[in-house]
Amino acid sequence: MLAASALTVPEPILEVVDLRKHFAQRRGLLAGLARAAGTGTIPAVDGVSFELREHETLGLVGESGCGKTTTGKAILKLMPVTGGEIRYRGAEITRLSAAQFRPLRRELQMIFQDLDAALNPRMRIESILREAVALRDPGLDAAAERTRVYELLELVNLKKNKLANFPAELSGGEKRRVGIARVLAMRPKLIVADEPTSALDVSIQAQVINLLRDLQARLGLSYLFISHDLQLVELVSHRVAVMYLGRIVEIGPAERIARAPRHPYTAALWSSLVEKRSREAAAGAGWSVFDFERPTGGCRFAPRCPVYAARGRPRECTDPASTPGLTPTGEGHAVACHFPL
Amino acid sequence: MTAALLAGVTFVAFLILFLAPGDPFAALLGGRTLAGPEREAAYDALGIPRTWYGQYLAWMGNVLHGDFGVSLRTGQPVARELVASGARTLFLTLGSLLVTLAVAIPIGAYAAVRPASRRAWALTMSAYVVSALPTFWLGYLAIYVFTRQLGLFPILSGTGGPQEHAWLYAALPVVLLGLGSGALSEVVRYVREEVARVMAEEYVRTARAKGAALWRHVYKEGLLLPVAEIVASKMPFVLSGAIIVEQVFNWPGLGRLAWQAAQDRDYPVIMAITLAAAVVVRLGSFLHRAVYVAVNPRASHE
Amino acid sequence: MPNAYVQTVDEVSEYSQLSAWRSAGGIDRLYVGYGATVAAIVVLSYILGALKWLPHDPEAMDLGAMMAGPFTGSYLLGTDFLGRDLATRLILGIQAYFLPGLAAIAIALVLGSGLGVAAGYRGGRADAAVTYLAGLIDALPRLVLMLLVIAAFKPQIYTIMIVFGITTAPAIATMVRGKVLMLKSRNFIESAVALGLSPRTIILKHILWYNCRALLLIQATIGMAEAVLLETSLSYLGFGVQEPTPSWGNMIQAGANYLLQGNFWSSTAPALAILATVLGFHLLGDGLNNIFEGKRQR
Amino acid sequence: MSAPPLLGIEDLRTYFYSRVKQAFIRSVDGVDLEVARGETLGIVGESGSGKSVAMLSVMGLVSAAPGVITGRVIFRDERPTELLAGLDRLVTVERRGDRIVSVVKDDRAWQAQAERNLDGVRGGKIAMIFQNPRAALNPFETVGQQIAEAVRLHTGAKHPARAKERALHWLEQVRIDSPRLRYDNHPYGLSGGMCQRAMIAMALAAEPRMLIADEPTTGLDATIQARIVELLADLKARLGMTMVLISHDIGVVGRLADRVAVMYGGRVMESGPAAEVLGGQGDGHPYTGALLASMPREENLQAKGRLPAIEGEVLDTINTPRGCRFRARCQRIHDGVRARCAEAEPPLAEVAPGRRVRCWLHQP
Repeated sequence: MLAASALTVPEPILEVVDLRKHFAQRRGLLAGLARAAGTGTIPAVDGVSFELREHETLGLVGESGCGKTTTGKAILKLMPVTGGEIRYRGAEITRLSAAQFRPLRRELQMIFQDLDAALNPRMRIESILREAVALRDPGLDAAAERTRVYELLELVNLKKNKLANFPAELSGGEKRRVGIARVLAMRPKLIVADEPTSALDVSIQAQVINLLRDLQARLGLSYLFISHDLQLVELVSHRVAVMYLGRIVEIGPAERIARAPRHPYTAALWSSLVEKRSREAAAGAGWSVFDFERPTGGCRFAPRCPVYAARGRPRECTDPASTPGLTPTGEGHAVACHFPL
Repeated sequence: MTAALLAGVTFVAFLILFLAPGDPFAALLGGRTLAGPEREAAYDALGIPRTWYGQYLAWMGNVLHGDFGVSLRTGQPVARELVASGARTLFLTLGSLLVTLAVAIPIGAYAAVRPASRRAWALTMSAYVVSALPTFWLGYLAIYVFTRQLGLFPILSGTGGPQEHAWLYAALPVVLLGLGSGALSEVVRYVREEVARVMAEEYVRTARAKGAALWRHVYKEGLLLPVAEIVASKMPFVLSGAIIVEQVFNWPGLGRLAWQAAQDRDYPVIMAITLAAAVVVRLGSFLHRAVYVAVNPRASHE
Repeated sequence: MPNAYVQTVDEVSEYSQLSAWRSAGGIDRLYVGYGATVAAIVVLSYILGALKWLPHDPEAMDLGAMMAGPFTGSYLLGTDFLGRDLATRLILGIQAYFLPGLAAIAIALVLGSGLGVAAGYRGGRADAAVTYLAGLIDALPRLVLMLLVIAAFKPQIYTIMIVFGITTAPAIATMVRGKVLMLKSRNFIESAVALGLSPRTIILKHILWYNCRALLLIQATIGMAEAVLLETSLSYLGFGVQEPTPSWGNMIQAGANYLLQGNFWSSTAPALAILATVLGFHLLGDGLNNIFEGKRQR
Repeated sequence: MSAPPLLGIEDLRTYFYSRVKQAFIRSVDGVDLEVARGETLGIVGESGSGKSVAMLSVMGLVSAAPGVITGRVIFRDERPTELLAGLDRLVTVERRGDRIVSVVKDDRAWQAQAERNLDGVRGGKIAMIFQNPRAALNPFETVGQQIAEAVRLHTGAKHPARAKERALHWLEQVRIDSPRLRYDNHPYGLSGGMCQRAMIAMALAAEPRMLIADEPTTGLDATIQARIVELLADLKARLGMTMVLISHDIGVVGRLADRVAVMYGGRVMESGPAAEVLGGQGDGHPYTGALLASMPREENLQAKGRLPAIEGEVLDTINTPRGCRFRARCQRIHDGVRARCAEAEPPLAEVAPGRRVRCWLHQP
């Protein structure tokens, strides 16, 4: 995927502007109280903006509950958004009705984290793939459908003898390939890949990553690659956005996020990877963050932030009026921090 | 929710009564079925609203003031009849529920812990067999055994029951309703599934790994919650089962009252019984909820 | 007791997943076999009834042989209190519950799965409405409701079964809703939507046909067992199938009056028929459940 | 030879019976392991390699499923205890070659015997912690109650007040913030990291001789993983705890383990000092090398920007192939050894002091 980064800057295929998704608290007595106190909703995604260019892979990285999956699903209109705009090839899609959006679905596809999400457990692999083929090209006869299914299998390096199997009989890697083949049947332009390898072993993960990379080169796909694994994201993406509790805290070219992170959270993510591998590195980095705490106003990372602690808890960090916004620092890099590194 | 449900239930019952051909007030009008202005005049004279929804609202208003009206058949205040027979039915149904639980829970739990054992299979099968027999036939059989074979009391002795062996005469329908009427197999099945499910939970494996007594960890989710749920879900059916058993044993309870009232279209009585039954069902749900909240620390945050 | 586990596949041969039936435990197969036999007998009774291949006329009274025991003369299973042949009436009694029961189950399944899908798939207000409706139906005592309907309309078995179907629907709706929520939690439905499948395809094909058919089939067997017992109860109260048309319920009811005099057989024979049938449907349900859900048993 | 190991596992085999496939899944297929006092043994492997099932078998936590466990597990505390003693009497195993074709087993007596063997050992002498700590703690009881239960079950502190005191002590030991507050929390109110700390406290509260940690960091956030690893390292140093660490995360094992065993398809493929096995010299088993290479690290990227993957799928443990199990996916196999690899499975042979490799490439 790195190979695709050309000199010319391609057109954005997807633009997300100030996307917001707030979940209502569950019903009941306590939710009523929460609403009265003005905290009735959980801002899972709170003002996320980015763009994804043609043939590009944008990595979206963050820990569980940071809103990265919600962002991916909101883009595909799998859940209604609270606010903001999503533009696909310049056209606003946020306010399209489900029926208006359906023709666009074939171009915007999603790979789910759960290997079984795409596979009806009671259907054979062949039926699963043929259903997708028939959905994309309704006019095909049985023979043409089968040919198309074979093509798909070849694209994802699967053997034909798996067609008669049920999903439960496949290994994790094979399930993932079938899931990818099903998505490819729609001839998509953009794929939101939500943790596509987190349920797989490392050796299989490498196969799938290589496959996704090959497909991008062959079919000219654009990926929004969502993962909790910073290292993996850095390897597969051209650009990386780091999310923390519903906001993008840093976005920039993959190499810069990896080698020169500006946000303390990104730095902490990197150091925790090193720390769990070796004692010496852990002692040297000193980027340990605190266990989870509820965020205060202002910068959401402040309560866990080593910079905040080291600087004697400056007030602007927790002042609700001065939430840090993404500020460009050059070379396509932007960071949301009062005291960037 | 509860108020909306109670209003809905009484409304449906009233609707059915209204939709039926014939005049529910015929009894009050001296058995005559009147029509047109004549009927309206008669209604006005009795103070009955002319429209059906007017009648429903009037009934509703009275109930809210604690007035359930007068039985069309006996002329007695409905409230009094309801309380007297309701108490007897409550004794019957709650007693029988206890019997069901006392028999079914051990069988279900045993079958869950020892799925391969023959004893568990035999116990489960007997529960199925008892549940598959018609309650009233079992009732007749029991009466036959106790009156003819053992001669403990005279046949179908009526309301009060004999002095001698009175407790047995009272216990017989309770046990019968508890064992028969299909509840037994249902509870056995449910408890078996739930206990088996909880035994496979990760936290139960943790309990095993630390060498703890398993039941201490299983009983809350595997037993308390399912039992509370069964009690709540059985509430609507106990009255139904009671009708049969009360009939067999001449037990002057709510079931017989309902049966009689349905035949006579004694609408104040039917409405009162429907309301009472709905209240009992809601109480069952509240009990379930209470147990759930007491056991599950998360519940109060949901 | 020792249990045996045998590897039937040879070391190098290709193995594949066996069909659910072949991999089922012996006991479950036995249950299903028994249930299937009961179902076959039901069908047979219709054929016999239609072809009039019955041992006797169901309404012919033999006043010389009332309350006869089994194997009395040409009466294979004896006679009832009017000297009518029990075997014939038992065979025809099947028809009293079967089609009405089937109708009730059809109502329950259609209504139940419709409400369940509405609640689970749409969620929100639809869910609240279905919950209310289910609570409403649950709060009406079923037998009282039936008595009411019978009193209001005709004491006809089909009327009763419609009420039975409607009152059974909420339980089925709850189960279907649970299944839909389970599929939702595994992102299965989202994935289908994301692919571009229409809600119609997702609901009818993927949810109901592929994922709920086992559950609905099992509920149908249990519902059938309940329908048999229900007909019996109502017959006892005098509201079921009316004489002289035979039903197992009115046969027990008629015979029960003589039970207290020590005449067991004429009510015991239909009671045993009910036992065999209800047990058959229950075991069929249990067996199918274990097979479909892949529960390991024995 | 130095002191005998605290735990010795010899030829452990755990087979499950799959009713659907009517065949035995050979989850653990002849494993030999030793854990010395005070050391941390790391077991590395992919899903299906049998690493978790092996230790669950030792703890008697898989016996409920229809299947069979054979071999010897010796736990040497004050005196050696055989944890699988007497179980072989209760099963009849019919083999064809090295393959089990049928098992006749008295499930109930087996269960009872296994429970007898493990009484006092499980939870007391050997404690275990699991992945997904939030599901592994009882959601209906407070964290404190669960830790105090372990104290009362396995230590002298039987009195409730005394048990609570000990439980609080262990909560402090795992450095949970505000232990007194957490004592009365239910698991749902705690984050994943805090639940794992509570679970570790619960395991330690029994004052065991050995701790088995089954994927203790899996499923936790990256920043939290680092904290848990740090805690385990600290506890190991302070308490001198003997530990078996099961993980697919080579980084975590590399940080904590003294010795490492690499498992594949129910077998140990390589074992030895952690630094040597995971050092990435490429001199060990081809599987270990390929595993290390496929990790998403910068240095593993090939020129074209591809990750070196291990081709093929995870081993089918029903039809384990004759010969070396890794043969079909091996990238270092060459014509010189191909015939040998196909013919017979290599032994786990010592190639250097304390280092064993199951590969024909390493054997003359």
